[in-house]
Amino acid sequence: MTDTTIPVTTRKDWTSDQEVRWCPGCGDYSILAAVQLALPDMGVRREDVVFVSGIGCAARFPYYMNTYGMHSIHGRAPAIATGLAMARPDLHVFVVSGDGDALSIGGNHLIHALRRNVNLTILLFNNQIYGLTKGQYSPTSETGKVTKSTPFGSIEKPFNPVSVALGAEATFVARTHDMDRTHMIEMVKRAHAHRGTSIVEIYQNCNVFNDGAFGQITSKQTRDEMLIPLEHGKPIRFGADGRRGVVLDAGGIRVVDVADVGEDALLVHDEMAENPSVQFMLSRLASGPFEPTPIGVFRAVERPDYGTQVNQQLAAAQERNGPGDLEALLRSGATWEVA
Amino acid sequence: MTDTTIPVTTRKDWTSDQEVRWCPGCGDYSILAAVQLALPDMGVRREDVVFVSGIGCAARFPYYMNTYGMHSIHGRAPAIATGLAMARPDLHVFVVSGDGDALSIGGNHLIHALRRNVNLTILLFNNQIYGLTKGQYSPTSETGKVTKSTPFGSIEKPFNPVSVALGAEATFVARTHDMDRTHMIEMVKRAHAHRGTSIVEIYQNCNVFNDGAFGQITSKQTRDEMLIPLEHGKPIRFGADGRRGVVLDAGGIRVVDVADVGEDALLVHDEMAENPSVQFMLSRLASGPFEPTPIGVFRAVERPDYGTQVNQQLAAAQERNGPGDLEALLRSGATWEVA
Amino acid sequence: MSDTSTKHQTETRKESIDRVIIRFAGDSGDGMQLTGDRFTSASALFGNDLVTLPDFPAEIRAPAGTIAGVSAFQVHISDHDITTPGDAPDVLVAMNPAALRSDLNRLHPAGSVILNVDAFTERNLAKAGYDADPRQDGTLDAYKVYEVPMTELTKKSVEHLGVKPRDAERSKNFFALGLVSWMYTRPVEPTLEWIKDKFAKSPDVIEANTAAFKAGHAFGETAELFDHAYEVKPAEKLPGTYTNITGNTALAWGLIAASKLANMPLFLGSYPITPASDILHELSKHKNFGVRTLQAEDEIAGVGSAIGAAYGGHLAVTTTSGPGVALKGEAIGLAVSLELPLVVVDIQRGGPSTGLPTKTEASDLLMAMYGRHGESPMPIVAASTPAECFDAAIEACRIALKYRTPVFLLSDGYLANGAEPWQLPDVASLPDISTSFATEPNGTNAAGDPVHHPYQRDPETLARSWALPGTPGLEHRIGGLEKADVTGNVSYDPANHERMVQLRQAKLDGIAADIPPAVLDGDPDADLVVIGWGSTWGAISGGIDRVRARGKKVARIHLTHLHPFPANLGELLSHFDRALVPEMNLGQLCKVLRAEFLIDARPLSKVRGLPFTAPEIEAAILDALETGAAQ
Amino acid sequence: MSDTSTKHQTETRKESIDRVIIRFAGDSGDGMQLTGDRFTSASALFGNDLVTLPDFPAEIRAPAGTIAGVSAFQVHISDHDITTPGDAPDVLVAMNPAALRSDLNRLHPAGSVILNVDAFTERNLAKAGYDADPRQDGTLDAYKVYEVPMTELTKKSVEHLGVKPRDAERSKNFFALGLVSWMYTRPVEPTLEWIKDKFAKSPDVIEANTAAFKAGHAFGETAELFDHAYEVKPAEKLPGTYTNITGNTALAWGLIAASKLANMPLFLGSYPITPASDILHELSKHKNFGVRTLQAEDEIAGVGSAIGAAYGGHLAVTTTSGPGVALKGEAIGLAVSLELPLVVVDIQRGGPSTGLPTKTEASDLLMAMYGRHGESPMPIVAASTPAECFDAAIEACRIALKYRTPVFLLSDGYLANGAEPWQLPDVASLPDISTSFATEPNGTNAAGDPVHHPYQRDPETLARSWALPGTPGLEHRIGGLEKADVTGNVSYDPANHERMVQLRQAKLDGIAADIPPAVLDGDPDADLVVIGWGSTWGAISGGIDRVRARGKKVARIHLTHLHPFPANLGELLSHFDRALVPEMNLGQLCKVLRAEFLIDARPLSKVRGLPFTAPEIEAAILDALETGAAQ
Ligand SMILES: Cc1ncc(C[n+]2csc(CCOP(=O)(O)OP(=O)(O)O)c2C)c(N)n1
Ligand SMILES: Cc1ncc(C[n+]2csc(CCOP(=O)(O)OP(=O)(O)O)c2C)c(N)n1
Ligand code: SF4
Ligand code: SF4
Ligand SMILES: [Mg+2]
Ligand SMILES: [Mg+2]
Repeated sequence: MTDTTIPVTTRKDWTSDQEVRWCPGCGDYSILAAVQLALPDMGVRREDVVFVSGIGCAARFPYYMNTYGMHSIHGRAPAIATGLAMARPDLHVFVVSGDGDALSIGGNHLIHALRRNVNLTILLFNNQIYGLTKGQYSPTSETGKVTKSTPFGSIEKPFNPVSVALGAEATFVARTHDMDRTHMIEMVKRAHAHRGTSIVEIYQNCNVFNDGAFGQITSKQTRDEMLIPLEHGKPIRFGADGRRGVVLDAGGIRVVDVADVGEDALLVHDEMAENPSVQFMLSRLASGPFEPTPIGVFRAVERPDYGTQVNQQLAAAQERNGPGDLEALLRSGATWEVA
Repeated sequence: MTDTTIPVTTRKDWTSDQEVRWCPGCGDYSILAAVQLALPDMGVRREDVVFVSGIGCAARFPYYMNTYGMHSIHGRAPAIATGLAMARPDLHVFVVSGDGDALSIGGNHLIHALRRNVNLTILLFNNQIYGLTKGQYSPTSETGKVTKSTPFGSIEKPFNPVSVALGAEATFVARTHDMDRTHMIEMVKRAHAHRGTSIVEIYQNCNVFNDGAFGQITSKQTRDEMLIPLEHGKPIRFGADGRRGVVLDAGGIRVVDVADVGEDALLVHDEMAENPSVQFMLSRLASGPFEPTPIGVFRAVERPDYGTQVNQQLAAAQERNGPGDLEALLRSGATWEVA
Repeated sequence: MSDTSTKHQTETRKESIDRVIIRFAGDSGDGMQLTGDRFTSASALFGNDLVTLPDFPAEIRAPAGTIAGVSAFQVHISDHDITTPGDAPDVLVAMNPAALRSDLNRLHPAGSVILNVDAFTERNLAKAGYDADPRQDGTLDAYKVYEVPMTELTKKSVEHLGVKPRDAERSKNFFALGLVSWMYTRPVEPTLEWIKDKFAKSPDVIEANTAAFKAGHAFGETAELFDHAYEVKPAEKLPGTYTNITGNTALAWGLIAASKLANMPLFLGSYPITPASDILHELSKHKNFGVRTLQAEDEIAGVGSAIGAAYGGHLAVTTTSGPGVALKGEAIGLAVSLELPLVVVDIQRGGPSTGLPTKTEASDLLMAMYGRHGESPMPIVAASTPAECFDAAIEACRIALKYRTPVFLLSDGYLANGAEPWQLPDVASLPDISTSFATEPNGTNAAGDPVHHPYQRDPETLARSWALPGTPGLEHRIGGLEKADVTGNVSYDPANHERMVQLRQAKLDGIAADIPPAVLDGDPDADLVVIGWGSTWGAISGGIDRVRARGKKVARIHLTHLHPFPANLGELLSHFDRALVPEMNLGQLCKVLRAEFLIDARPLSKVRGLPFTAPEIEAAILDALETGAAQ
Repeated sequence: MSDTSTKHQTETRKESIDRVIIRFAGDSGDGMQLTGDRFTSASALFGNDLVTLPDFPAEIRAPAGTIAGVSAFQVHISDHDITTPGDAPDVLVAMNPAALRSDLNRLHPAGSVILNVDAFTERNLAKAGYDADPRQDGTLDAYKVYEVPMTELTKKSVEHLGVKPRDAERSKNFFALGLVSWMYTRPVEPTLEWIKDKFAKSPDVIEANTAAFKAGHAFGETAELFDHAYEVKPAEKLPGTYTNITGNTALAWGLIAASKLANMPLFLGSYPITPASDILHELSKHKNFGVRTLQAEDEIAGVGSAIGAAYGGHLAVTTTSGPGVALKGEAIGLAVSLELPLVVVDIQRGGPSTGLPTKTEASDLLMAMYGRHGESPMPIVAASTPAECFDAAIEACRIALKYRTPVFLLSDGYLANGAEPWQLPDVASLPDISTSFATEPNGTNAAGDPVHHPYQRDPETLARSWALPGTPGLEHRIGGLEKADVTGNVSYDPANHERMVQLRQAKLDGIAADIPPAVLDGDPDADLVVIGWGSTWGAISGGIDRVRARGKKVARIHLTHLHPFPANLGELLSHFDRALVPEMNLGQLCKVLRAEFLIDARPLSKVRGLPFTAPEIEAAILDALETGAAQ
């Protein structure tokens, strides 16, 4: 929509009249709040926003947003949203998906959306479990996890969603968690501001089937020592008064005590690096949510988005051949007259 | 099969009685030859080898192998092979797949097989085109490619299969090309020797629909200057008498003239590094088959394979509870007698 | 039975009744499924016949106190054979206003309501959408109402254990269980035992729940409220050993049994989906039976991995519900073309699309029959009761292995979660369903060398020859392209294609001679035949009994094999010019019967996410008989 | 027509014939499709009626010289209306031994063979599987044989251009084209023109092909071999402008037309698959019509993206073949539940599984009808001829938009690649199929605020109200869970579910009143009615004509709408107690007709990857009439 002024809104304006139906204490509530609080600052109209989701607890999200929305089928939200964003570049299309929805059944649609750089804002609620189906392990569950479908423990190596996204040519990749509303709001805003596919992994607590999965790194007490905030152009530091930091050298990347190496040796985060290699390295710093883990924007680079390029090709074609003329189309092959 | 001595075989023993049906000049012929020449050295019996494929020109491969084989459906070979390898760890299961089969429709099965580390040897024939369906672009086709389905040029960013695999927790990743039989044979042997999922990207020329896609780097003339051979434990050098090399430092990874930096500054390739970050960096050295491109084994690390772990859990369960007793199972719930 | 419990029972007057339907309803958080389940087991152990109907919301947990959050469990116990979970409950245990509001309309006109009055707060009444308190505004006048302060009494009962009030409240469902157990003189010990090992991990919980249960039991006995208890005597059953079993457990056990009977390892490739997931859960427990389970990345990988395992010589199964089957179509078609044994289990639920995931329906029959491209015929087997899922699973495996074909096994949410007493089969008497694999070449190639021809068929069954990887000298390739008859090599020959299409069809048709004939219940000169399949068995049986009790004639056939039909079905139906086909869909079997036999069968549809009730069937039959007579 | 060509034609004697069937057969590398295609266009331009049948192998290119590598193109040209590509070719142009071997059996007993003798080498004979040279061993005695050294003559003809022999050989198909063009006095200029722009990029190729073509033409005229040429006069056709068109092109153009007529942008989400890919190719060319095409990562993403585009207000289409439909089932079910317009195009091919990808079949009808879980009814439209794909596409879009429903549009490999002359429609006369979107609230929510109720329905069509994202004040959510009638909010209410299931069915049933009635061709008191659908139209027409020519009575109905059926079909069929249903499957429509109308319809099946021929239909009808009489 070509815009006059955007009406001022508050969280209430973005809240639908449907009762929220998650388990009491579910992390999804705080994510919902963060998104509803972020939207008023995004300069968008309610009618131009669409939330598309698959199936899962996370996927109930659209019902609670007073916007357009589609609760589709398991794993297909990125594909459906791709069609919508191609058809309607004027809209702001969000995808809400769980770790199973996005990375198990929906993995292929996700990586292709990232590759194509469709203009979507993908929120991946990662609770490392299948919530809606009552507690089977997911592609992000840690090896050894005992669940209904793995009574003797999972033998699968989990995906690292940030690594997967970077390996799939993503242009915007970020990570946040459900215990830090301010950070969530910032990440959601930045993701939306990015033109192209943006994906935000949100660590989310499923207090019924996987309680405390991220407790070691997201709790108020541990957070400072366990979360590594990434800020573009800044040396990567964390811990009490930046005690610790990250360095990159011929030996690769690792966490150090700043005292040992000196500030200048620290890696300066470059989210805009065209080559995703260093960002990928950062995604490998932690082997799970029990080691110091980077959060924030890993990558944010400009690349023409899919819908815009489609429109450019359409415009160019009309430039060349004028708007389609049906009569002429039918006669474009060899024709003959019968009198 | 617990083995006595493996019979000595030649290429002929691995050749089926079916006429090979690829276009004259297709790169698939040389890959077929390489595989048939490699097998005699692998110490396997024909009856213990299975080739599973999806659909595509590449996927016709199993018909030409005098082994067990299944020409399945488009994109599903990794899933089918996963079931076979789980059920029959005694077999040597190969998957043959094209770039569309493996990375378009089959992308999700591929990354999950890699993550699970199922004991499979995956040969990805990458000709950057859909051959069998007569020339549409594929997920590895370069941006701007004009094909039947993109008359005005593709607007999609291609996947880098090696990056995708490394982002998906692969334990063995290699690259070779159809113009170098010796190298192909070596890579196929190494991939088979690896326990777990191994994937070999094979640059393959489709002389009918995408002729010369890799000519700039694989032709006898250009090869030396354009291919960067990776060898474990060796400094990464290439070009006429190793003129050029690769360095990694705080600035990231790049190609240099050895003269400028000195031999010792060169990056020593470590295919066994647990952390795939540097290997990922190598996968990003070339943005396409027109820049100096690494070939060889990017990554080869040990991780228990899926089928073996499944068997361990089965064995452990039998240890604990003895072999399954049906009678006992039926009575495992509360029971009562009626006289 | 322990002294205490017998003591209780001797002290109070007991009225004997032949059957009772009890519905436990509360908030998803109140543990109603557990309570109902436990009451059921106790009744089973006591020897009653019973049928259950769990009824829970799709949400993991909707907001506490709302209608959407109500979770209920209905159980029908009886001293004689019964076939349905019952129509109108005699007793409704309502743990909060929402439960009362959502379920009161089901209650029998002369029914009783047991309320946890502590939950009837302003707030809860509002959440349930009550403007006025139903206890005052006459809503309940028609019923016998028992107001019990369950929460308070529970808290008191555990005080001495030092349990925090918040936790204490959690035990209130055990108070209710204790109360109802007393009312219907259920044995006490087994439940106390069960509490012990169910909560073995946390001793305090054991103590609390035990205390609450005993308190509830004592309350019934001592409170003036209840003038007496009821007794439902054990049902007359064939002698033998019984266990109480749900359809999904029976189905899982049936698959394990089949793998034993076929002497092949069992492989399950599956992706979780309600209401099928529990089969995956159950099978993944039994690794000591050599069962391999893969939670695949999606349904297609689930069936794909099963096809791979089948090719490797395992008894391969994939389990799912409607949406999953809709995804597996192409891969199942591959199995049809490869002619590999595969069992595809569809636990049907309410559709279309995501529909009503936790409610029952039987609307996937035509998809099972026709949901693939090209001519790809598949056998279909459907279970009729929870316990029968065991036999149906074995039968599906038998057909798959003997005929080298994928087979559909249909169940539904009602059978999956519903339970009934099951007389354990004599394991020794179960059929041998083992098959044979090729070990020697069965043909020669162009060069005249001995080779394996994978599509050489058994002249009788038309099953193809099956050689497993690892067998020396039988190396061969199969695939989804059309295959030359016998050799299995790729063939584009028109005549060969037609021959193969016909062979695949003929193989399926031939199965009709290898399955039990359809059984006609009731005399052939009845005016009407009722034809059913799947979980409608119970309701139809009940309906038929009622109609016959009125001295009316009606015949009935219940089908387990839906494709092909039993060889004698056409003959049986030829005796009737009118047929009624009750289905939990818009008339799918009905369509097939009309096409196959040109009989004017009429559908009786129910698509409400709930099973038929006997009265519904009765009414429809009577109606059909009248209109018939009128004709 | 240019002087030269007229000159040629006046010089030699010409025999007029009313029709001829020519089959060009050669190696995949020989460019037979191009040759046949060109001959067809020339004939079309000349005004003949015609029907074509391209027939190529599944391999991209099988080994040169082998049977598997033979690619053929059959064209039937005539001076009167014809409906099939013809039964037995009158002329077989065989560019090598393999071509002769694979196609000779089709040749008319009195047919002629034109051989490229240069290709009849030892090696090629062996490759084709000939032990002896068919030219010597009497194989060809029955036929008129023309032995032409095409390769040599072609080389000579281009020598002066300095073309390398290897390249020169490539032009031999143009020599053959020139020769056959002379034999049937096709105009020369158009072909020379066509060569010019077809190869515009490489002038040498233009020169070479032109030279070869002229040489072939001259050879016919000068060589003693042929005593005279033939002439097939233009067919009597309705006045108007004609073009020669294949089914896939017509279908693609029909979709573009529909988007104009609906005044909505066209969106195609598709994944390449034979024989549907050409629709994607064609549509991706016409971006200036505002057509958006996405080559998705798989079929599910193809239909998924289309559903997304439909939600955004585009005319959404997904194209595929059987295997793709088998994958799209779940997503299509979502569209049924969302009640969004969507056209699903299935270009059927030989199944099951990968089957015969390049051969035709019509065995997806029952999948289209029932291939989804739950009760998810969908309209089905099927095209009968290549040109009719244009109208069928518009009709499918009309129904989809008007009723807010996914619609199946069925075509097949024969229609897709086959061509016929098409009288261009008057664009102005095409129907307006535009629909309307909600702009104002149509209800109020619990709070009494004005809102959009997406499931409020038009009382007549039962189509739901459709509000597009971007419309202020109409924000709403829809999904695959069962929806409350009118409001569209999630609802688990049993009665609501049943109502919604019935509403979706009623909406479909209602379409019957909005489609053209079925037309009965032939008198109702005929002994037999032949019922067909899809591409069997041509063969059935031919067969019926032949039967009537024998003075026998037979009625015929050809269906374009298969779900629902036209409202009058039952009445029409009631006049017949016997019906014959020719289908390129095992009797799928036949099943549905039997179930729906309890009529004893019998299938006539052909599952050979090839269309029916008129004589096959004729024979079956005569047989049916006799057996009927015998009864
Ligand atoms: C095609 C299909 N397959 C399976 C399911 C069952 N199902 C629903 S949600 C879900 C996974 C939920 O996990 P996740 O995506 O992580 O979301 P969460 O509930 O944890 O938020 C599954 C397997 C389905 N609804 N549809
Ligand atoms: C389900 C399904 N979708 C689509 C197709 C059509 N199809 C066959 S092969 C292929 C892609 C071939 O490309 P690639 O995988 O790169 O193999 P190549 O032919 O290039 O070796 C496609 C789209 C199919 N056979 N099945
Ligand atoms: S199951 Fe877990 S994720 Fe789902 S709503 Fe409950 S707490 Fe949240
Ligand atoms: S189309 Fe290309 S890939 Fe396929 S066989 Fe021909 S040359 Fe090879
Ligand atoms: Mg999850
Ligand atoms: Mg390819």
